[in-house]
Amino acid sequence: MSRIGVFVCHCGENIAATVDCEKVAKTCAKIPGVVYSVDYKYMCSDPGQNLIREAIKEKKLTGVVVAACSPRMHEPTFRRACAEAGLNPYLCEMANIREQCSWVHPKSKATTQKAIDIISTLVAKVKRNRALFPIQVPVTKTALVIGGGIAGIQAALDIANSGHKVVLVEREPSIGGHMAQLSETFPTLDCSQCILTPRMVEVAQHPNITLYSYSEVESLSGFIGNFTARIRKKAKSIDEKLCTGCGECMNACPIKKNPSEFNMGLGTRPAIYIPFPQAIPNKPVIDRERCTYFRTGKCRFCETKCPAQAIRFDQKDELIDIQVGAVVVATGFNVVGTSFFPEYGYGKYKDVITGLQFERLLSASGPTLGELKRPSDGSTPKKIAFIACAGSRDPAKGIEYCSKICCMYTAKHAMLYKHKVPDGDAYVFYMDIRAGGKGYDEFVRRAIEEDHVNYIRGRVSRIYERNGKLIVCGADTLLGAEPVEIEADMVVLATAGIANQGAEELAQSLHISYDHHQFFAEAHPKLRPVETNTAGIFLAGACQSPKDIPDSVSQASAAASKVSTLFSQKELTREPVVAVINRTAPPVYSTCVGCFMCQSACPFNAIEREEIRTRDGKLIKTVARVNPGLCQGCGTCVALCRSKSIDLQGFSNEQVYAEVTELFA
Amino acid sequence: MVENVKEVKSSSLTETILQATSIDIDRCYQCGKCSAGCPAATAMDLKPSVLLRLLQTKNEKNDLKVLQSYTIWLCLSCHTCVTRCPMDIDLPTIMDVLRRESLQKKLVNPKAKDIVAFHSSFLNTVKRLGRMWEVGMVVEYKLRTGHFWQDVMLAPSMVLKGKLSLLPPKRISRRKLFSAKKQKEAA
Amino acid sequence: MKVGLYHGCSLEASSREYLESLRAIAPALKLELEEVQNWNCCGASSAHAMDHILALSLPAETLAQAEQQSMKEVLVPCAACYGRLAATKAELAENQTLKQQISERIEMPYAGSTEILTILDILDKVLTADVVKSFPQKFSHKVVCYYGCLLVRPPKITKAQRVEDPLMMEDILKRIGAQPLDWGMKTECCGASFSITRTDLVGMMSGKIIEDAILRGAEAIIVACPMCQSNLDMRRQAIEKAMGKRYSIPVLFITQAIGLALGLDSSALGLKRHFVPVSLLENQEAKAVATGKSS
Amino acid sequence: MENESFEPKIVAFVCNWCTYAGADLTGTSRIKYATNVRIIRFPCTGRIDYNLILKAFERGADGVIVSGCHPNDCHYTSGNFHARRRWIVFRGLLEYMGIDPRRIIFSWVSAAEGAKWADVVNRAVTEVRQLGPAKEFNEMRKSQAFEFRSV
Repeated sequence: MSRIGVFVCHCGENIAATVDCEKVAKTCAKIPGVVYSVDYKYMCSDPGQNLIREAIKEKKLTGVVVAACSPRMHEPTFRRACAEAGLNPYLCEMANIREQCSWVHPKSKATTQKAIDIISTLVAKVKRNRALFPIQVPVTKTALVIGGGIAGIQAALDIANSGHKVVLVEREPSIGGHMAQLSETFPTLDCSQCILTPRMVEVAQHPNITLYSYSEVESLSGFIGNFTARIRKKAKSIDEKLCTGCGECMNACPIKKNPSEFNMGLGTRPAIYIPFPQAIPNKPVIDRERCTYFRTGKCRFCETKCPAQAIRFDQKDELIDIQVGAVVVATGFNVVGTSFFPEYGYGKYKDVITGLQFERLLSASGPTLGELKRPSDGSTPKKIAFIACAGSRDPAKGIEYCSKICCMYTAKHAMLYKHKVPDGDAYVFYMDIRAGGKGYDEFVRRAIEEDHVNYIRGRVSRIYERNGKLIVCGADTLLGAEPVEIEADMVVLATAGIANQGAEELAQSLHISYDHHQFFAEAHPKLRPVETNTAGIFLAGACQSPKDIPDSVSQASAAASKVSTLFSQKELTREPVVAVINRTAPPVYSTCVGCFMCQSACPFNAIEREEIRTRDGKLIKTVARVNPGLCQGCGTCVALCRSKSIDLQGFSNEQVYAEVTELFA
Repeated sequence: MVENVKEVKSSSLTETILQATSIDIDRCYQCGKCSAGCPAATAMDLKPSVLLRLLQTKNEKNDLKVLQSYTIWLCLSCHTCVTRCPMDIDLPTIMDVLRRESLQKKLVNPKAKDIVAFHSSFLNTVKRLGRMWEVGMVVEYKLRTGHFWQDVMLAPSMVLKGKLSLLPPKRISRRKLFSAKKQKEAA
Repeated sequence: MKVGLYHGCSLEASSREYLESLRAIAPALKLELEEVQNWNCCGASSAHAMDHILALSLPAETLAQAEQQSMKEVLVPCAACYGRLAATKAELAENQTLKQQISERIEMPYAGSTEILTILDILDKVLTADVVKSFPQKFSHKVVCYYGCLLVRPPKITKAQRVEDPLMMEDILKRIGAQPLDWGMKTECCGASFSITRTDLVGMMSGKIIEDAILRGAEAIIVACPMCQSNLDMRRQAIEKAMGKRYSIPVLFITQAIGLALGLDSSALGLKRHFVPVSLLENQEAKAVATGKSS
Repeated sequence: MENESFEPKIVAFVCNWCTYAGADLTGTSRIKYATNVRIIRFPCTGRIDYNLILKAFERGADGVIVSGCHPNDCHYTSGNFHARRRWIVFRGLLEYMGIDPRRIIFSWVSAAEGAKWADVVNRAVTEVRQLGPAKEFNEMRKSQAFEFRSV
């Protein structure tokens, strides 16, 4: 006979404001099998948990239902409390009467009734719960870091420095990411490359780090502690062991006028190239789409010039499988093209550029060697306009969210412009200045007060070209929205930060969640900001949402510490929510008829064949068997099984049918 | 059972607009792009974004300012604002509602009386003839406004160039289309 | 190609050269135009400012009439009429109650089945390479294409692909040998309905447009809207007053430009009706005169 | 059309990773929706045995919502595809049995779509309210002395 305890939490006013908790507790006391029912202000507090522990002992409870917040929030808390009182933790269930009841309905009888209904279904379920025991699995103490920007570099170095092996995979020919493209960084104006390149070198030289550049993660299988990653090493068309990085091949290449990705199309590079001088690894790759040999079958100039004879035209992509215990995803962001902003003429007018292009124009390693020249005629812009929110906060045509970094980098751009062209005029068109952060607001004020950048509050309606000038039509909303027209020499658009290309596909192959902007989703927006919903996979940097450098670095270190915590354990315990095949006494052995529909449906290859034999080895029957180490507990096999011989622990047929039946009792 | 999330003071103009067009003025975040691009903005007493801000206050005095403004009559319905508006707020349609409200409540800005006279003369001509007849309309407009000498120099050359026809077009009355308006005015 | 035609009021009066030129070029383009019978004014630009139901009823009646003549497509050369008809069709398609109400008001069934075409839609279809081959000459002038508002905006109704920088007119004009220039005022508003009430504003707004056209070295401004044409052409006095300059650049309907390529004479195209003399036509050497030298 | 005051009973079978989390987000965002729905949590839509839907109707549900991760976003890779495939077959069976398939609302709600969950519920309530109380199953049972067994 079940002896169930029901514990109704007020959550301060969060539940009690719309649900009559006292009435709920009283009503639930009458449910058959419930021997104890009580309400309390904060069930998750220590006295609240004590209430549960005491009741388990005194009332000899065989099951507990805590009616409070979402199980995604506090299930571990209450299960631990039960375990402390000697009750198997899997005999505790949570009734979600906050997120899915009190917060979404007004104060009413219907809301209270709904809370009672939710609890009674879980009472029905918990009566049929069985004691379960966590599963132990080993941990592979190697981490996979995807993405070699500042976040990936930081995460890789932190993990490697704590003594674990790291495999760092970077899609581009060099690590460094967007930070390598920046000129100077806010709010201190230190040179981006000067602070980044030492870290890049450290990655290359670290004994614990294996770097796969020009490579991508194709797939990931397995589970926390035991992943298998397949990495595609794209053909670089050179033998890395022989190549010395002397650069003779690049000089020899006749196809030099390819737009440089690193310079955002403002400079050129040969078809065999190193993206930038400080690249890591500092060895070239052949861009097969641009290379004359790959296009026409003739040329091979680079091969003749290579003193190390390292050119390999016949090289093929290589697939490598590696075993890892944890994954840090740090694939970064991209800036949006402004083709959906035709009124700003990006793409039509050469002197309308993006913020990232402006970084390259300012950078000492950029196409103009740090001299500020307009792309159209090479002259120095005497009047420049910066447009914030070009694409961000625009649900109609762009993206609805705030890209977070633009206010700061726009202030930096305007400031750097004034430093390069002291007699020039800089205008910033903005909607709001969002400069929360240490020293950030002071930085913006400095741009306005010391460098006399003209900030105009109002969005620009359009830009057109006239007599070599760009006419910027804006309005000053602080002056009654009076129209403002600026004849600028150059316009810089603070384009929106968006998810990197391929983010959605990557999320799908890693089985992690992402939002509708293709940014990867954290497990909890506040309390688990670097974890994903998939155990063992962590996030760092702007792949989660647009972020500046300090935020990316802190998140990367946080993710690295999560990985180190994971690797500090000898074995991992896993939730025992796994499928099992029923076994009965001979002569039936199991109701499983061996159709193996389950095997073909299982996404994790967790279903094996088991041969039941007599003592002298004669085969009686072949049935399915679930490998609990591989089973992830989705239950697809359960719904599919024709003879109902397979069941899912924690969500058994008996349990879920009882829930449905109870709901309409 | 589903709660109405949006609560607007029922008497405010914002509510009138919401009811008539389902455009939610509160979506405007005052970026000023409409004012920046409006070809008539320089002549307006309230720039378009300021007008929206006044409506957002849901304040009677501000509603009055809006209905008495010259702006609502200066909107050319060129649709530049809504084409570029990041929040997709259909200002020309809002202006249509405001003009009708202003007329109904007899709050038309004195500077706009010519424009209202033009619209009335235009619609009267269409009502009588079903089609436009410039001469008829302009005569009525001049009678309404007293601008007898305006464009007098233009008229003879227009006639010469065959651009003005002194006789009205074949009459095809469209009075029935106007009936509702009449009823409304009578009420 | 046979197509319905609703030309509206302006094309019978102040912009009759638009209709004349359209009719003049139609045979060469194998375009058969069947007029909508018993049509009425579309209500632009006053009805929507004063009375919502009226603003829908006027275009709906014309569209219902076209349906009665079983027209699948109707050409609306006037951009203002096009704007009203298309907006009405879109609004009634979304709101069945309103559709019913309007249908009762106009005492005619209204289905909303007629396709509404602009002059650019039609020209794009009929002005094929084959057709152009037979043209006696080329319209080889540097021009700017002026779209104004209603051919492109609001994009939800016009379905314009490049609302800020449309190229349909340029594409058509290139076929007859013109050299369309890029410029900054393609879709700025000319002041449209203020022609009579705020002539000063029209002078300023249209002035900016003309000024930019001259700056780019255009010999003519090509339009497809009677309101734009009359503001830019007839209101030249107000424009010159506003800008403090004199301009002699002519403003042609796109149909007139095609007519010139067809070698049609100026009276057939109604060029004589313009206030600013169209000096491009007979005399190719006279080009310079048109390019904004003060006269 | 049944009267407006009819309050349909609706049960929602949702997956733990997407829709359950999405419904939590609806709460965290304080978006309001109809109280008629009761959520039952499953690890994955792939786990949902469609006999459960019949069970729900047998016990008196007026409508059923089945909701999980968007295609390709399944936490378990492909559970939602199995659910969808089964649903296509099951739908035919329902029609054969005389149960209006509009009583079952199949949707994808991700962990980020709090507002969408409220919308799915509200729409389901409105639609099922229009369909009126579900009597089909019990009438069929009475006429054919049929009892649905599952466990």
